[in-house]
Amino acid sequence: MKQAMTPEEIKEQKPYLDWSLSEDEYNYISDTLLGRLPNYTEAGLFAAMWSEHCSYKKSKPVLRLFPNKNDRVIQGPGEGAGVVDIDDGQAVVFKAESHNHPTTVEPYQGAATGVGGILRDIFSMGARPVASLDSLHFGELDDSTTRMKVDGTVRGIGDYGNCMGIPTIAGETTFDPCYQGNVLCNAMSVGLMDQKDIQQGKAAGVGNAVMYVGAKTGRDGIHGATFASADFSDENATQRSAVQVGNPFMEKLLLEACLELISKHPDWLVGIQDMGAAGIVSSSAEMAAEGKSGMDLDLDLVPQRETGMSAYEIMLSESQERMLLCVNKGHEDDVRKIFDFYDLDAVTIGRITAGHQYVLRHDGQVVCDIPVSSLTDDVLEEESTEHKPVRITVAEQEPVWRPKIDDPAATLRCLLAQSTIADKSSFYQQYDSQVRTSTVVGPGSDAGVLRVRGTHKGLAMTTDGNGRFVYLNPEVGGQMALVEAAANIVSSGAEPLAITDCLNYGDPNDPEIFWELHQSVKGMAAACRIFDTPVISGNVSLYNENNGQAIHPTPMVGMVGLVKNIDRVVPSFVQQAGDQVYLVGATRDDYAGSELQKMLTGKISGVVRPFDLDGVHTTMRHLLHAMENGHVASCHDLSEGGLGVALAETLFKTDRGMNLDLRNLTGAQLFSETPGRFVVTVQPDHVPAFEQDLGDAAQLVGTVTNAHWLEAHLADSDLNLSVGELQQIWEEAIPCQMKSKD
Amino acid sequence: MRIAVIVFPGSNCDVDLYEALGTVCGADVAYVSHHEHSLVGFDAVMLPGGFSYGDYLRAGAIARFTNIMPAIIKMAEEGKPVFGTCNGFQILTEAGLLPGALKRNDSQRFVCKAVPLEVVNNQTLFTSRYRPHERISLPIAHADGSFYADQKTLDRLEANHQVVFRYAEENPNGSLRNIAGITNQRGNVLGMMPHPERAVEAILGNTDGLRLFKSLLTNGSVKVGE
Amino acid sequence: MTNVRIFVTYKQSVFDPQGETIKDAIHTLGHDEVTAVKVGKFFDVTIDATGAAVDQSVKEIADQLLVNFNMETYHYQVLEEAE
Amino acid sequence: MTNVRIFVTYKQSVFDPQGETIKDAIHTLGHDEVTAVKVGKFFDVTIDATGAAVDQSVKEIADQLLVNFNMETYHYQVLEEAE
Ligand SMILES: Nc1ncnc2c1ncn2[C@@H]1O[C@H](COP(=O)(O)OP(=O)(O)O)[C@@H](O)[C@H]1O
Ligand SMILES: [Mg+2]
Repeated sequence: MKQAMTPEEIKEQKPYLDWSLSEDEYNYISDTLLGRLPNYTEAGLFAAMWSEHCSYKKSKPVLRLFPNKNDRVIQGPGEGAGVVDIDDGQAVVFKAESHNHPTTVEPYQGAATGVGGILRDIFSMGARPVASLDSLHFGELDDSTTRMKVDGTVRGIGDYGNCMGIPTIAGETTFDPCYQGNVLCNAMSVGLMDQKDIQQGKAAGVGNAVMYVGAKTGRDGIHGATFASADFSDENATQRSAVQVGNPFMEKLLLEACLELISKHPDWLVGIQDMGAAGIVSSSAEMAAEGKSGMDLDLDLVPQRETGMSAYEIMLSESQERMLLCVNKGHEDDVRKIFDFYDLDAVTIGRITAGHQYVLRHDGQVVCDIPVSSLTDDVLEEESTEHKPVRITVAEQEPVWRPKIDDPAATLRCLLAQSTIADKSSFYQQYDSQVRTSTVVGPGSDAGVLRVRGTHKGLAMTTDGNGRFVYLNPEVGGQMALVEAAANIVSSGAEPLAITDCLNYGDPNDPEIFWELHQSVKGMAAACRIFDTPVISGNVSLYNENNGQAIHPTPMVGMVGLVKNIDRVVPSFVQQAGDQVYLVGATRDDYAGSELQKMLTGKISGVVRPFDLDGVHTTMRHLLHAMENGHVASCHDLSEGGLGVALAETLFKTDRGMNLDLRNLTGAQLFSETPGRFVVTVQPDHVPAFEQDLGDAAQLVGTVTNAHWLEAHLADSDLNLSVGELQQIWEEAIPCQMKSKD
Repeated sequence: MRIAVIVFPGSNCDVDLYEALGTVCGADVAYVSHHEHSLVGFDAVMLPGGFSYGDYLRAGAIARFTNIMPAIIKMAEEGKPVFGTCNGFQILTEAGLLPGALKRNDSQRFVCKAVPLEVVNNQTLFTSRYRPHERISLPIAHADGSFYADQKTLDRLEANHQVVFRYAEENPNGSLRNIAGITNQRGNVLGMMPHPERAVEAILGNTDGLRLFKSLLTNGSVKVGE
Repeated sequence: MTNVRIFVTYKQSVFDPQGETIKDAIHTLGHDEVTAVKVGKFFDVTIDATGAAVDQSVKEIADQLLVNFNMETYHYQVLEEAE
Repeated sequence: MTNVRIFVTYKQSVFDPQGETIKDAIHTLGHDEVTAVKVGKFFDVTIDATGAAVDQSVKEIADQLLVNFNMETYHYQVLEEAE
C-alpha cells in the first residue's frame, strides 16, 4: 500500500472534497477546532462523521419541527432507538432505518443488512426485538430489472429476519416509475423490554474498557468515494467491493449474548452501542461524547478479517454484526466468557481516559488525536435555500381533474390489479410472520398486532407513506402519511402511541427538494401534535436520485399503537351476515395523486387539497372508543383505490358479501381517496351504542350478506360483482407480473 | 414427565416449544444448551425450529456435531420420545435418527403459511389424540422442507406406517409423496416440517397442534419397545 | 499446503428444480441456444498437508460433513500443491 | 453442442459467512489441517453452439443473470465440445 498523503498534501490536493467534506468545513476544522492541519486518518474521520448520514447537518433544522415528548416517551431521538412506556414497567422500543442505496445496488444483501442494522439498534437499547416491518418502493413491474430487484429485496429481508427468528408482521410495497433507478427499502424493528434494563450508548469512567464484540472487521462498505483515492491504487479493482454481506446467524448469537449481559449483569456494563454507519468511529466517538469522556483505542487489537487494513479502513469499515461496549474495569474477562459461550469474539481495544481527547493508535503510531466533540458536536449546521417548485405553482392554476366513471365495476376490476393495490402475499409469505408465537394479526391486515406475553396488552404496528400525495402537496401529503398510519393502527383497535420515520428525498441542495422536505416535515409534525404521537426515532435518507431525477418525496411513517385488551383486537374483514355496514368519514372529490388518476391518465397531477385534521382525529378517537367497548365487529381504513377497493378487501377470504345503498356517491367518488375514512361493520345489537359513539361521522350504508357478492346502488350506476372473481384478479396480479417474460 | 428443549446456536423456535409445553400444557420443561453432554433426568427431548448454524452448508448439517447430540441419540435408542419440528426435523435426518433428507423447496423460496394436513397415522405416541385420517391445519415456515428419500425407503416408510403427516391439498415444497412428517421404525422419534407449537392457542387463530403435545403428555413416560 | 476444490452435486435421480428455473430465466433473456442447466456447489479448501494425507482429509470431511449421501455425491480436484 | 462449467465465487474481499462457519465445523471435527474454506457455486450449461459463439453466450448469461458483479466474479471451462 502506498504511503498516505501528508497533512500538507491534503491541504493542497483537497482529497476531502471527494469525501464530501467542503473546503469551508476543512478550514474550520484546521483553523478553529484543531489549530493545525488534520492528518489523513483524521480528515477521513471528519468526512465520515460530518456527512449528512451521521451528522444530519442539513436536515437538523427541519427535524426540530417534530414534537418528541409526551407523558409516555422515555427516550426520544438521539439513542439507538426511541422508548415508550406501555405500563406495568414495560416499554416498547422502535426505530426505522433506510437502506435505499445498498438495496438499489445489491438488493439481496442491501435489504438483508438493512434488517440486521435496525435490529442491532433495538437490542443495543436492552430490548428484545419482537417484530419487524418494511416499507418498499420500486419501479413498475413491467421492467425485468425491477422484478429482479423486488425478488432480491424480498428474499433479503426474509432470509435475515427468518434466520434471526423475528417475525415480519406488516409493511407496505408500492410501485411507481420514480423509484425505478432508486429503490426505497426502509426497515423498522420493534422491541420489548423491562424499563429497568434500558441501556445507553455511553462510555465513561476513567480506566474502563472499550470492548469490541461480534464479527471481524473487513473492508466492507467503506465509502465508495474513497476507493478512488491514492490509498488503494495498487489493489486489484475487480477484487474490491463495498458490498456488506449479512450474517444473520452471527447476529442471532450477538443478540442473545448482549441481552444476557444486559439483563443478568447490568453492573458490568457502562454502555453499549451498535456499529452502524461509519463503523467504529461513529460508535466510539458518540459513546465518548455521551459520557463526556476521552478515549484511547489501539486499532491493532481490532479483530480483522483482511490483512493490511489502514487505520482509516478499520475505523470506517461497515462490517456487519458488531457492537461496542464500555465495560467496568475488572470485568473484561467476565464479559469475554459470556461471548465465548456464543462463540463470539470479545476484545478490549482501548480505555476511557481523563480529558476529552479521541486518540487512535495503529502500528505503534498515534494516528489520531483530536477532541471527541470535534467529531460529534462541532459539526457546522448547514443552512439550505428552498423554494416552492414551479410545478406546484402551475398545478394550482390548472382546472381540477374530475374523472367520469360510467362502469364502476370495470374500474374496480382494473384497480384491484394495480400492483400497488394488488395482493402482496407472494412477498410477505416469504417472511416468517409467526415465529415467537405472539402474532395475533400478521401481514394482510391494516396493522400487524402482537400480544405481550403475560399481560392482556397488545402492540399494533404499521408502516405507511405515499410519495404521490407528498409530491403534489408536501405539507398536506406529510399530514396524510401520519393519518394513514394512525388509521391503520386505529382500525385494528389500538391507540396510536408514537412514531418513527424514514425521510426519503432527493438531493437537498436542490432548493425545490429542500422545500419539499421542509414542508412535508411541517405537515407531519402538525399531525403528530394533533394525534399526540411524538417522533421518538427516525432516519433521513437524502440524495435518492437516478440520472438527476429525484424520487417522489417519500416520508415513511412507522407507527406503534397500544391495544389495551388483546381480546378486543378488531379484524379488517367482515364477520357475520346481518352485521350493519357503516362508512365513517366524509367523502369528497379527491383524485389528485390517486390510484384512479394514475391508472386512467398514466400520471399524477393537480393539487392535493387540505383536509380537516382535527375532525379526522376526533372521529378516530370516537371510533376507538366504540372498539374498546366491543361495539365494532370489523374495521378497515380506506386508502389506495378508496371505498371501492376497501369494500372488496373486507370481503376477501370470507364467504360473505354486502348489499349497499351508496346513492349519495357517484361512480367516481367510489374511488376518491379522501383521507381519514373507514368501512366498519357492527352487530345489530351494538348499533345503538355504536351510533351514539360516532354520531354524524358514521353513515349506515348497508348490510353484510351470506351471498359472496358485492352489490351497491350508486347515484349514477349500480355495482353487482362476484367477490370470488374480484379476489382472483387481486391475488393473481402480482404473481402473474413477476413471471412475465419481457 | 420432564421434557428437554434443546437450544442450538441459531435455534429460534425454542421459546415457542417451551411456551407451548410449559405455559399452555403445564408440562415440566427445561431448556438444555447444545454445550451439555447429558440428558439424564429427562423423559423426552424436543428439537426446535430455527436456523441452527444459520442453515449454512445444509439445514441441520452442522448441529449434529454438537456436544448434546450423543445424548439425544441415546434417548432415541432407549425408546424415549424424541421430537423435532422444522429445523429439528432437518437435524434428526442429518443425524441419521430419521431416514431421508430435506431439500430446498421446489419454489426456491421460504414459505410461511397455514397448510392443510392429513394425520396419516394416529397410532403413535404423538398423535393418539387425533382421529384416523383427520384433516388438520398447521403453519409451515421453511425454505428447506422438501422431503426426499429413495423409492425403497419411501415404500418402506409407508409399509411400516412411518408416514405420520401428509400435505392434504397443495404440496407446498415438493416433498415426495406429500410427506410432511415421519417417525423412525420404532415410532419414538417424530420429525415434521409443520409447526404444531404455533397452533396451540385460540388467540393465535389455531389450536390444531395442541393435541400433539397432549398426546405425548398423556402417553407419559411410556417407552416404545422393539 | 494444498488447495482442493470439492464439488458436491445432487445424485442423478434427485430432481433439482433450480437448474430448470435458471434455464427458463436464460431463455427469457433470449438465449435459446442454452439447452440444459445443472447447478452445483463447490468448496475451495486449503489443507495443510500434501499427497495421500490430502486425499484422506478430503474423504473424511466430505463423508462426515460436506455431503449428504442420501441425495448428494461429490468429487474433487487438487488445484495446486505447494510445500 | 458444447458443455461448459461456469464457476461463480465471491470476490476476495467479500465476506463469506458460510465458508467461515463450515471451517469452524471442520475444526470441531478435529481437522485442524483445513485452514480455509470458501464456498462457490457452479453451473453446468449445455450450449447449442461451438467456438467463439460459446464464449459470447457464456459472457452474456454470466453478465446478465448468473453473476452479481457487485460481489462475485466468475470463470469458466469448456468441458467438451461435440458437433
Ligand atoms: N413488504 C411487505 N411486508 C410485509 N407486509 C406487507 C408488505 N407489503 C404489504 N404488506 C401487507 O399487505 C397488506 C396491504 O398493504 P397496504 O395496501 O399497504 O395496506 P394499508 O393500505 O392498509 O396500509 C398489509 O397488511 C401489509 O402489512
Ligand atoms: Mg389499511
